[in-house]
Amino acid sequence: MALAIKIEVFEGPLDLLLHLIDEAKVEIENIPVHEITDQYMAYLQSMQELELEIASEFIVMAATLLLIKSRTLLPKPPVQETFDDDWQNDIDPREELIQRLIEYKKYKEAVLMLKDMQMERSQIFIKEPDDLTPYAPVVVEEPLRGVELKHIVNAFQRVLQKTKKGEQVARIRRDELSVKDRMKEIVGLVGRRGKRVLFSSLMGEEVSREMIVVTFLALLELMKTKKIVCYQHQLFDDIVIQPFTGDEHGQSDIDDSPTEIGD
Amino acid sequence: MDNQTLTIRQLKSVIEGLLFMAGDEGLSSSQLAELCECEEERVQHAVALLQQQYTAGEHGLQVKEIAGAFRLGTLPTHAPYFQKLAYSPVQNSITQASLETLAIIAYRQPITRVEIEEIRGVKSDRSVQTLTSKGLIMELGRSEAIGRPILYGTTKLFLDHFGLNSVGDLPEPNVVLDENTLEEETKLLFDKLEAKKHK
Amino acid sequence: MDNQTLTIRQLKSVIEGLLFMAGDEGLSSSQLAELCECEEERVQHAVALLQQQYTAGEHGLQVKEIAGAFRLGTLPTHAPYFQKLAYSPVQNSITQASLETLAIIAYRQPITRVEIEEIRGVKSDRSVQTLTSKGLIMELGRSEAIGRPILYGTTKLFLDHFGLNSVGDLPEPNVVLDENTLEEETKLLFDKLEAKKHK
Repeated sequence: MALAIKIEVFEGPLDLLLHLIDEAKVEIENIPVHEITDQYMAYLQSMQELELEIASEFIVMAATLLLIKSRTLLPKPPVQETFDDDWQNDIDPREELIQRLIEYKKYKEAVLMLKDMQMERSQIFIKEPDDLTPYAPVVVEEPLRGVELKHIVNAFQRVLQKTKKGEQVARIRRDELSVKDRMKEIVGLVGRRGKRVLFSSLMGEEVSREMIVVTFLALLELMKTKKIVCYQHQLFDDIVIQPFTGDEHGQSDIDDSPTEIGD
Repeated sequence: MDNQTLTIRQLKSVIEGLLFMAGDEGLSSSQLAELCECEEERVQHAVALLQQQYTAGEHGLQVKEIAGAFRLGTLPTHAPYFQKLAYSPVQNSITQASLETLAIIAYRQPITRVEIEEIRGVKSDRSVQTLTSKGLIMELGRSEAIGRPILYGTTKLFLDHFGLNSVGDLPEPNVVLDENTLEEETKLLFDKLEAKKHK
Repeated sequence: MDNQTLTIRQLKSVIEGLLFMAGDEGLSSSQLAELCECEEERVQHAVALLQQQYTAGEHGLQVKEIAGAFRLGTLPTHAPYFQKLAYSPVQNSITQASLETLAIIAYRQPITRVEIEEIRGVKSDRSVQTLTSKGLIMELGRSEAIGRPILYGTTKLFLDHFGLNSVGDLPEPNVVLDENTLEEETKLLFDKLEAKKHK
């Protein structure tokens, strides 16, 4: 897949541009202005290739960038643009874009601060209000005075949103390691190293429970589809993995499921 | 296992926070020892230190040992002020905590307190108590689960307030636009593509 | 009316008890003054005394003024001990998109949706809706502009969620202080890039 830039989720065209400019700042000498435009276009193109819907805002920005780019292709006016020029009257799209980026960046910074504050606040626990009814012997006639049904619904929704997010994270994490991807990796490893690979060597630096489970599932699947064979010298010993050669049990190498592995 | 990194004053401080959070059931010295990863003897020592500090500093809180559990509570002499608080207009309206608890009970009844706490993510014994004493929720019986915990449900008073015939008439909470899910899924997609690209 | 019978230390003690009872609802200094029948100034004084005592005595509790009300809470450093007890609330459930929208509203309130979208460069109706349903923002009224669009602002819950006492306590984003410099730098960058291209 020929992705020109690291694919990330951007909040909008300004976010994407800030990212590109940030990158440019690192190696400022090497990236000319038209390249930012090109990278922007490349990003849109890869989104297109992935058949993702491109929000109209991205298209509008592309047009703006192309306009700026085309202006830079024109010969420069003899006098350098300076601050005392009444550039405000002549709406320069580049100037306008800079202003927007500055403004937007301000709030991106604010988001970082809000995140810190949110984190800090979440570390402080405050208990529930105590039940004060023992101190109020006279029963309040209308304990729900002022409360409407919508308040109950809203409260429930709010709580649900909190928990839903929690479940969501768990599900996503499971999905992150796909058995299919892992199968490809294993086939790659076994093929490359030639004969034998130990199960333990399939684990990287960070061994997670999911990783072990997914790897194991991938091995089972590969055994079933006769891509590999596995054996153990004894119980609880490391599993040895080697490519299926077809002669283990006198069988021929019949691939009964044309999977995408190895293509 | 002994958490030696905590000084006795630090341990006292942690215990104070734990008791603050624990609610009306309090925490036994063995529970505290487990939570603080230290010996029970040190816990006892730290609690004594805290009690002494509360008395000497004329604090408005005290640690009492009731039925084998330490509990953080207020002073009986301050009762007149709490009475004022109970009757003040601030307190006459339902608190956010109680409203959340009530909403969960309304939609998920019959439900145990532990289940409520799992959904809310916080201790809810006080809300349950308040709602019970205000006559908005009641015990419906006991669950078959271990410990046979109490099951809660809403009362007729609750239905009457909203003019509902039954709990079934509660409006469906329209699952608010799934912004999170969508975003997460987009991220996931990109992560996957990214992973493939790097191979 | 001033309750002169309470010494400042007694007042401090009563306030401590009241804040404990009020929990996450908290109590403002005017509410405390009313409950204790004394002047707000004395309340402030007593709270300061309590705070000082908590710090000096290495207590596990603190008094924080959040969203206009004093609240008794635990110390951030002790959080790991409470997580086992309090089911650790999911706090980071706000997406990046919503946080951006929220930041703009917080700093620019009252603000219309269209103004937010101009700054973000993307549609923001979903974020606005999500933030409203989470209770972090609310409608403040309507703008005088054509179509009389809704003006949005932040809520008390917003202040509580981020541990702020008031919107005025929002820190200045670093960039603002440096706006001119940044502007120059951005200009310089574009100019440089252009010059490079022309070579």
